[in-house]
Amino acid sequence: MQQLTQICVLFSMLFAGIIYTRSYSRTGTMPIRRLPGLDSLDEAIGRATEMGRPIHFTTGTGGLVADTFAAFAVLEYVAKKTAQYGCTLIISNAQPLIHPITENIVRASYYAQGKPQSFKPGNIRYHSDSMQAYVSGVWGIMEREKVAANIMMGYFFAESLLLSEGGVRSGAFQVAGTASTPQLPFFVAACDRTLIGEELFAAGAYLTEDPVRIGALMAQDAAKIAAIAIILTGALASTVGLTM
Amino acid sequence: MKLTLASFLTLIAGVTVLADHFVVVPFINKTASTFIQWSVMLSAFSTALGGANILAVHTKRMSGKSANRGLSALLLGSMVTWLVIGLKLGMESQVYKFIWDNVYGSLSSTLFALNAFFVASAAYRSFRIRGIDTVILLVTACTVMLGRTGLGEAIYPGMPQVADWLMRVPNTAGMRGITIGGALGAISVSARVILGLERGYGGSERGMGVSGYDL
Amino acid sequence: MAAVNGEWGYRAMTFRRLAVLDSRIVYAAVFLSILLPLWRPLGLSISVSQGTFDVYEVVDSLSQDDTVIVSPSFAPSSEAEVYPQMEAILRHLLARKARVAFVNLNVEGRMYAEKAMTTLAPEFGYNYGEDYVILPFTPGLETAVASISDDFLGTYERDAYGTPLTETGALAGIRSINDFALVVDFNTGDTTIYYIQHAKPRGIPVIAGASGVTVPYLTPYLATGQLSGLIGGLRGAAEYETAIDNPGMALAAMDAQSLSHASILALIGLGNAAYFLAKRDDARTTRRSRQSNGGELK
Amino acid sequence: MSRDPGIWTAALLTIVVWSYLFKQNILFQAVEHLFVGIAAAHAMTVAFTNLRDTCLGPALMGDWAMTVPLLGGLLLYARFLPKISHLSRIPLAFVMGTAAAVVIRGSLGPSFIQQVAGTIIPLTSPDNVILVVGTVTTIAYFLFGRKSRSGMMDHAARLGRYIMMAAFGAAYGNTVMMRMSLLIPRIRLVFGDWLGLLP
Repeated sequence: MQQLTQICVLFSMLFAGIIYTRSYSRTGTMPIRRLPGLDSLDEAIGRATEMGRPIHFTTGTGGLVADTFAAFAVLEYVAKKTAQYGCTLIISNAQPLIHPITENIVRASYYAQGKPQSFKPGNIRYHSDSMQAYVSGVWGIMEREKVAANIMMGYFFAESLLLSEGGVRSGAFQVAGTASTPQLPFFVAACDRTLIGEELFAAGAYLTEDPVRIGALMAQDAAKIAAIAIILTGALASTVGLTM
Repeated sequence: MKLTLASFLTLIAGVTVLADHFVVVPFINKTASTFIQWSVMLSAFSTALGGANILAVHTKRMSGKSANRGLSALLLGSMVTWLVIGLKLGMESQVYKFIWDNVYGSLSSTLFALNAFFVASAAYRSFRIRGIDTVILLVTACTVMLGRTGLGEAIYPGMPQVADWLMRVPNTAGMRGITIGGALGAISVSARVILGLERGYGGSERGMGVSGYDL
Repeated sequence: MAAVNGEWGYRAMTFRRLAVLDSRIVYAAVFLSILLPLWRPLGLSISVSQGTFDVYEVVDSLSQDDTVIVSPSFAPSSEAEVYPQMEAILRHLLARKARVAFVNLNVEGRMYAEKAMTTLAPEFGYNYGEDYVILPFTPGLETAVASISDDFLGTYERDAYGTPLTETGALAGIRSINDFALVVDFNTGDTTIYYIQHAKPRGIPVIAGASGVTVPYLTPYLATGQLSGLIGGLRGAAEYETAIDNPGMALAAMDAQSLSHASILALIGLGNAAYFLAKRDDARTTRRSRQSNGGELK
Repeated sequence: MSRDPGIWTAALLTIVVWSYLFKQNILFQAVEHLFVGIAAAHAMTVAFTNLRDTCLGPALMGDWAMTVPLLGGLLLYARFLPKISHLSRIPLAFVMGTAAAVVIRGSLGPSFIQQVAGTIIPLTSPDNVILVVGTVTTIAYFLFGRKSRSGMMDHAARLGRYIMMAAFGAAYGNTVMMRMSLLIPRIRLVFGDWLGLLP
């Protein structure tokens, strides 16, 4: 029964995603509302370009999880913008497996912008998978290289507050995004802008306007409306004594 | 949709591991657990890639005229020495254990404990009455903080109960809402990864024509 | 900048400086508020909550013939919170003359068991082997608990030092898990739930000490009676020390907690006051400069 | 004052880390580099030991199933050889697929369906009402479509934002105690075990 429900949810989301993608490709009107948290990415990049100082990006110590996949889409956007504006982008990695992937994303983005010569592999750095060693490495970069903006997207553990307070100390403009509920309060308190939970997953669709991603986001919306309806009906039914 | 060997492998691995969750077919279950085991091993192989990156970044810095040459030398020195000790004498050896407990252990727990200072400075900076959001944040945080020590009880005896209630009801509601939304986002992005759609296609108004990140 | 020289402007500067207080002052306040009570304990008394008292009652009902499983399943990151709980409850167990078997589901478990007994055993006249036993690390978490519950003697043939269990007097009367009187688990993870699922159905009461963050996950089991008692966080440890009338590290640490919380709250209050005053003075300065500039804003 | 070299090392390093709070300084930078070096080497040692026991050993003994990750692992290093660097995508693609499937497995049941089911509770007490309304409005906050978040949903979303802020505040306050407790053993080490000043 459990499995069956799960399969139903999965396939109805897939199906809805396909339908929404097609309808967006046909009409081409952007169905997503404005997301201020994501607009602040442009602010961060603009600020760094103006000051002539680097941008720092990290996906945290979380491994290959959904938040990290979503962060890759943000990284792609940031890398393209920095390539376009000629601003330095430094990436810190704590997971050895994420390291080659981020390197590929940045390289591909610089090539796509026609700036392969600006791509410097040395700016994508691995600081070991020990959370504290990684944090101290990031602090070093933020202070020594005078980072203007610090973008933290992905899955974070207790390093969230350590990283963001380190960023405050070096005076960086900070944008964070994660779906890790225990760490969200710290980001909300310490960063200039925070993408909360699913907002991070909406980033890819919003920034790239890729029809597939937009369609999938609309499917997520449909699933949320369904969840709201199910909860409300179920709760009302159980209040009057109906049980399923 | 261009099917490459890489995207084909993503699809096969993803579908197999997913199918394992839903069906009881010994062949699929066995294959899926082998796949997961292989992935763990591949992650272990990638550790040396990280080491290679450190080596590349810091040897370059050492050969340059940078002011941080000494620091890079220290890093490479400690890494190489440690690697030799670890591989040669083993992780059970006395030297390894001494440094592990007193250097690594001390550094990591002290660094982690800096959270105590930062939790205070972040609260000082951001819990300001600027708007309704921060007022809610401020009031709930202070109430729970009060309820967790004897201090709150001295002000109002029911404070621990209020703190517990805040954790049990509004906190559960908010976090649950975030979890539900986050799960949908996670499912959607992961499904796109498996289907090879998260590599981006087509162009857009913002001029961010997506070539996709190749893996 | 005319504002700085003006009467109001000067005050606004002071408040503004306070409102963006150097974080080093915040750090110093936190540091001192933890160091001072550890150095000179304030001895703030705390009340013992019903939950902690329930645990006390369970332990207090034990007698000399009872053997208890103590499971230090916490990690170093929560040592500061959970270890004092373990020490307090062990004191009580040892005062009741109960025999103790340490079951280690974590690699660090044995270290904590040894650390606690090094100080407590001489104090209560306990001898290793006769009165208490430390069992070897058992990997597998849930499977380990299941296996202990199914077949205790099958899981353990020897203790952590390689002595056959048959030669240790402490476990002489033990055939299976049913022969134990109580399980006390100190956890930061799911281990208590494993004991509830596997040992409790065989009739052994389970009590737990948990880090503050874990408590919400365990409270539902208290309501259903699957868990016979729960003490939470440093506060729980301090309450237990009060209950057994043996003020120890937790009570001193609790003073540090109270003081550091108070200093954070005070700082937040100060920050808000300064922020408000600076804003009000800013508004006044703007008004005044508007008047002197003939109503024009710069 | 302690005579144990271990405590001396640990205490001095602790003080260097604390010095970062005052000001970024050369000692802390040195410690930072030392730390990253040790941690990276440790990770490699552990990885190598694990691979030797679980993969290399069995593969050399003729376990065919282990030759696949061995070959895949070697392909990862193809990125250092410009001519065949694209081959390093192959093992990464495989890991991405597995990881994505693991995410779906974990999210579908426990984080989505069971959370929704857990919110279907009778509205018989104020707590339950707040739980249901709070959860539903927080979900509404995450509606991204222009159409889906309009009218009543927009009001609900605003309430949801407040609920989230309350949740963040409560969680923050709840964690303060744990974070403070981390500092206690460090202070005990420096002022107690090392300097012998604490009772």
